[in-house]
Amino acid sequence: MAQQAVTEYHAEVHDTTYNTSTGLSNRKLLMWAFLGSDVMFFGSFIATYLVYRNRSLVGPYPENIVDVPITTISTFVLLMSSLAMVLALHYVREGSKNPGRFWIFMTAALGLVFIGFQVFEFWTFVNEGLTPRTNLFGTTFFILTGFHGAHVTIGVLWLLILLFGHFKGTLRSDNSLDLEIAGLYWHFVDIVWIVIFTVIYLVTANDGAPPGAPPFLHG
Amino acid sequence: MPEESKPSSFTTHDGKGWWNLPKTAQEQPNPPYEGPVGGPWLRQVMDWVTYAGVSHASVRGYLVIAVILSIFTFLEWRLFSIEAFGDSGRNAIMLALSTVKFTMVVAFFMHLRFERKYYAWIFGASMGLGVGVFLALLLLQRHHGVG
Amino acid sequence: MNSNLLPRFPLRRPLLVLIPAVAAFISACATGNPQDTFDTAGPVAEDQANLFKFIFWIAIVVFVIVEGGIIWITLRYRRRSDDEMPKQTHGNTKLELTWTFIPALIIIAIAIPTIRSIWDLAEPPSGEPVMTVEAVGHQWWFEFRYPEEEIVTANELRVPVGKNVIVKLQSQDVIHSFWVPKLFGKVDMIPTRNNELWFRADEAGEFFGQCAEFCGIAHALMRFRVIAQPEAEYDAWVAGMRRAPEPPAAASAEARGQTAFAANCSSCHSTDSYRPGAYERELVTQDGRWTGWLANIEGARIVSAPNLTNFGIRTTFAAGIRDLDRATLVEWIDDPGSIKPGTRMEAHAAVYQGGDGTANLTSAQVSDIADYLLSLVPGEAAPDDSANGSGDDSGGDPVELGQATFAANCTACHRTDSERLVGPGLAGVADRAGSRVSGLGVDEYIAQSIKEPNVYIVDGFPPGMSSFAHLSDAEINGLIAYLKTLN
Amino acid sequence: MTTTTLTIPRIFDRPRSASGIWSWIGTVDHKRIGTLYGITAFLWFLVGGIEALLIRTQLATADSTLIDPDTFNQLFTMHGTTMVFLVVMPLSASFFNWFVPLQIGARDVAFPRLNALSFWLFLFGGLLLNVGWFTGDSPSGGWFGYAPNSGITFNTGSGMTFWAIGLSVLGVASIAAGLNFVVTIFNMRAPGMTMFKLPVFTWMTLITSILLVLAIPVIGVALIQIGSDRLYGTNFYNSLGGGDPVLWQHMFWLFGHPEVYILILPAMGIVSEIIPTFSRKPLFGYPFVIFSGISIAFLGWFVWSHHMFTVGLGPAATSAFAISTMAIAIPTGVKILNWMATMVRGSIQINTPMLFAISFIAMFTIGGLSGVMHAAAPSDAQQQDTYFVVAHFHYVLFGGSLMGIFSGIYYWWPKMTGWMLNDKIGIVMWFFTLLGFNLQFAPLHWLGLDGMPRRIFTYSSDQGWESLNAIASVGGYIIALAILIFLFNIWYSRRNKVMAGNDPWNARTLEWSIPSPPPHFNFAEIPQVQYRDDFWYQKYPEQHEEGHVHAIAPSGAQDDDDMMFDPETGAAPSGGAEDGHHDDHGGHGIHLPDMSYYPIMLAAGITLGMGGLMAGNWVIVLGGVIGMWGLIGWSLEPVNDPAPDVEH
Repeated sequence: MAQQAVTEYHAEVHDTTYNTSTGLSNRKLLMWAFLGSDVMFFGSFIATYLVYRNRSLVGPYPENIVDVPITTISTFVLLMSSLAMVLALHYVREGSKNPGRFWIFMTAALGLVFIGFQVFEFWTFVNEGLTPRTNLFGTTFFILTGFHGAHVTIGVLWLLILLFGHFKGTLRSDNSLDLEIAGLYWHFVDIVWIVIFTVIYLVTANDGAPPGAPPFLHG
Repeated sequence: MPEESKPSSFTTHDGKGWWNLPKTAQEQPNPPYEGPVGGPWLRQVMDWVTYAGVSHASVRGYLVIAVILSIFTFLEWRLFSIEAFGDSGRNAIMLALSTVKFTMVVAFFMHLRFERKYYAWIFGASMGLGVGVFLALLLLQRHHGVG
Repeated sequence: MNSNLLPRFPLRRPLLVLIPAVAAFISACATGNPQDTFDTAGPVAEDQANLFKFIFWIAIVVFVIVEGGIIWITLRYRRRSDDEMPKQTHGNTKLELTWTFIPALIIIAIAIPTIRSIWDLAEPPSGEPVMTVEAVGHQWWFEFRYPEEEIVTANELRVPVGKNVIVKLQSQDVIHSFWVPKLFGKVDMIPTRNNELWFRADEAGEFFGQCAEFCGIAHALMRFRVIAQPEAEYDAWVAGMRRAPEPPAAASAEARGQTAFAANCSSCHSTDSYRPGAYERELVTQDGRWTGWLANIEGARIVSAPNLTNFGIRTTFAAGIRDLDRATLVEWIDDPGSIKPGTRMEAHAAVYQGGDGTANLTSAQVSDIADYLLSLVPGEAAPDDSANGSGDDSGGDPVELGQATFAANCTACHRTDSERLVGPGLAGVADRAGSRVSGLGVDEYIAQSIKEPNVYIVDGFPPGMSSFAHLSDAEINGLIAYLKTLN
Repeated sequence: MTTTTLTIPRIFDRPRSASGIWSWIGTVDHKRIGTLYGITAFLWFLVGGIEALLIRTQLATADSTLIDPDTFNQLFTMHGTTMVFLVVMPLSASFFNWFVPLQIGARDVAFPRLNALSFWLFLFGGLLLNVGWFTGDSPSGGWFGYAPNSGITFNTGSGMTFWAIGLSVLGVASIAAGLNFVVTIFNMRAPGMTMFKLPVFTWMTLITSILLVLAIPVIGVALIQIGSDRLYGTNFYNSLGGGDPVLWQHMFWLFGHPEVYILILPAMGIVSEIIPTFSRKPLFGYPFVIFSGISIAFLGWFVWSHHMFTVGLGPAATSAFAISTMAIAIPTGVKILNWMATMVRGSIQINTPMLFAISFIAMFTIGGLSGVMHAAAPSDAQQQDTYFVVAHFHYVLFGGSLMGIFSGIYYWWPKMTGWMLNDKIGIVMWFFTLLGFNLQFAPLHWLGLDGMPRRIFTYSSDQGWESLNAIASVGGYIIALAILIFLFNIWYSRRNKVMAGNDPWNARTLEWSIPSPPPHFNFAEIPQVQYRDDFWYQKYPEQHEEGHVHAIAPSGAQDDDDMMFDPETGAAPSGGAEDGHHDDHGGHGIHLPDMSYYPIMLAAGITLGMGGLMAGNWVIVLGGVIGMWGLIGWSLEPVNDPAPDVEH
């Protein structure tokens, strides 16, 4: 088995070496550099959220409306879509047609389910009186999660286009780099959500009215 | 850097597109990345999880990672409602758990564990800079003591 | 580097002359202009200027070495023949490390006094007496409040010489910056934040200040003065600000001006903050004017405005951009926008609406108002607890007394028709008052609203009115009688 | 292996014109894009310059009523925004585009179509920013846009919204360009060119690009926030809703300070090329210069609050930022001393580019010294928001960046056009630039110390500021004269062409080893690099301390008749370099990316989509349709058409 692994290693490395100064693919390097840029993008939004934590002048405050269990489920869904993504890449690389298609589809589908959760959450919040204009929590919450949702949406569209390409035969094992790059983006969206889930839901979900602000009354 | 090739042979373009550089010693792949943390026991674990030396993990490896991620998410949910930790204790636990999740996704699903170190440098440096800068910002804002 | 080259330095002699020349030039820098940062009059500005001068001298040395070096190198090593080929030196690690460390040492030399100065200036020296004033930035004027003396004034901050003054900085709208170059460097006035600075004026004088943070259209015209006076003069000013001006003689220009002012200006400008309790009331009213403006920016007819109590003793007006004289004041009242573009007075006050931006007043009225304003100087009378001569209480028509009391106390927030200012228009109040609170009749309800205004709040109005319980019974009864006549 | 490509119906054919306007609209050639950047940015430079002249005219006398305050606010807002985002950054980008691929021995950047997209977004974003001059409602909240003054409550016009949207579009352009150059410099270097053999200009481009990629997202988020405050009534910087105006300042300067280095590092790279060339010596202490560039870029992230010393950070934070700010002076000083040491014992040729480069060092030093004065927070309390600051950053941005850029224009002009700019006229221009610049900005130091605040549309005569302001305004007109001389020089030199040849300056880097202007494919053969300043040691092998170099000519194309150019038109040889994907010229088999309309379509789509936030929903829909069309077309369009063999 060890012997086999070594052979596989050489094959893999050969496959993924490009005629560039570093031997790295231009496009993959681009995607990683873009993710570095996106770190600063989400970092700014998350920092804004944390700066404005506990500074809303009126309710609803997080403790009034944030629902941790439901979001745990949607977090799990997004994590599983990441698993589907690596499996999709694995099978597409391997050249297994149907498993490849299935897992690309699953990734996109789980992404859609996640968006569904988010739409449901937004709808609930608006019904309970929290809009982006209501207070600082609403402003920062909707913009942060909204932009994450936009990233997921773009990812879903990208995956669907790749799925279409897989049916058409333009996505094959020899250019699985296309899928790998989409995968990097998808996983990045996942890890951003891990951070957002922690920050908004696990750390600040119990925040109530700051001193001096009126309590929020349901109803 | 790899040893420079002899200047005697001036390589011509191989005709495969403008982005392809001529074949020289430059394009030899860097040594495969040996992981962010060393130690033989860890390498054994990694070998088991990933068939060390491959450019990505196995299906089994991915499944193991996914199970761990799920367990951590479940733990987060369960621990969240325990009052006994207090606010700061709970926050510390949550941050620790999600750091592990974050690292696992980056290392395994995003293959950073198996990739050339360039990628890890790019991403790690951006993360480091972002965390540093925004922590400084949060500290400054806390100092202002508004709210 | 190349120390053996220095003796051959061709510009050595001119340079030796240059250094004292530069020094003379720099010392001539203190121009004595009104906002000169070198011509300091207090410890804060002096410290800041000294730190600057210290760094400046280091910078001059570096400047002379680098610039002289550049010129010298360029001349010395200019190409003399086309085929000369200098030695290809790639660097010298020792040399480079040296000139990494030398700047580092210079920086440390600069950093130490800087850090010391930062901490020294953070707070006034402990153990010395301090007084506190509040400065509020508005677009585009400064409001000054003396919480201990209960004085509100605008655009002229009077302080005693030699006393440490803590200024608490607030802003009602956008970010302004509070700066009197001869006394202290600037600190921003930021809404939602409470900054403060301290300063001391060591000599008497009038010091120019100016808003230093871009704050909109009239940013350039947002100036003010700090007037430092010997303790006794300052105390006299404080006492004066607690005294009412002499009431104008009947049928005089001032009296006509007072009427015109009450009708057209008094909903934004208070002139009576010498009264006890007026300080808190002015703060509440000012906030009310401001929030009212915010709630309806397009249509607002009231906006926060400078307090004009004892206006006649000011030396400047219009945020320190004009000396106070009658001709300029007339011009200002008639068309403020021509002196200060963008001013909120012209944009919002009812009296400027509907025409070309000039006041809807006859020139005689404008002139009367100017006369009235200039007549607002502290009178001889001791501080008087009641409004408009409590001696008149016993006799006279209660409605007349009520009307006078209303003009003096209420017009800042209430109109006599049905239009809302800060508070509701009071036309027809008698018809409404009886049904507001069960168990209270018309008179009782109005009396309660005057004495304890926040017990019952009509929907849609801010709980902003302060108590007028200090009015005499006769005045309150007069008010009630007067209000009942409004329809 | 053959590739199956999706065939999609084409509405219009792939562009093929080698000349005329369509050849520019569809171009993906890095040199043409560089030219587009340069011309566009220069036009904005004229616009920004006229704005500056109006400002100086207004301030020349006390109590001037020439310009009303609102217009004045629009003028200084747009002057700042234009000069930073539409002039200095894209002029640098013009040099990046032109010379990074040439210096590293590449045929194009890594992503040619992305490169075109960056340019079009820059152009359209700039137009969005300037829409206000036609609607009469330009941005008037300052280029720094401090909230809440820039919020909808206090700035009710549409100007600041267009400002936020326009800058966002420019931000996308900058990030795309930054990513492109990061990848290009990492991945497209000629064989043998290790990172520490890169020309310094390329190094500074790399550092600048990394800063762009990391800093622009921060301002992007801030712009989204203030834009949504203005458009949708959110509370980010609305103090009534609890928003904190100081957070805007943090976000703005978190971007803004790295931005300062984005503006200056390219100029530092340019003079690091020019000074060695005209001193005939290698750059003194190359690694020190590189590492000081890197440390400037890194430290630049942790000094932002020195722009905010007056907001009341408290003494601890103020001390920390004072020290970190001063620390930046160290690597900067190292660079200056290294440039000087390069000139020492050199053979300094005095000509226009060198004079500009030397002026860069001299003027930038002054700006650096006044920068250290700002780092001292207590004395900065007197200087913040005064004309002293205006003087400081104009010494850095004009005396630094623009001097460096003009030096670069004179230096690289022959490479870009094939003919020389007249040196005598150039020296006259340099003289007037330096004179006018110092007359214009040196007095501002004194004005600032004399208490004159920035951004005031007038000042009264009792302040004593008239004479210095008058001198400054005269200086402004002299600068304008210098720019006119520059335009005259172009016209004159074009009429009396002196052809440049490959290497008019006896320069050191690879771009001088190929014809001027360079052929479409840059290098007929990708050079093999052995040393830093490789081209120099090919010319002077005996100069290398190791005493040997490879004996191969830098480019085989030089002596090849087939590769000669028509210098009049700059057109490609008849062999067909323009359609370089044919295999039939010179046997080199060079595949270059084909032209494409999709970048401009996508850029138009993005711009319309964002501009539609102001103009109306139908514009958003229109932009969406055009953008999606561009994006899908782009994805399905092969880089080379007809599809060549791809990588495997």
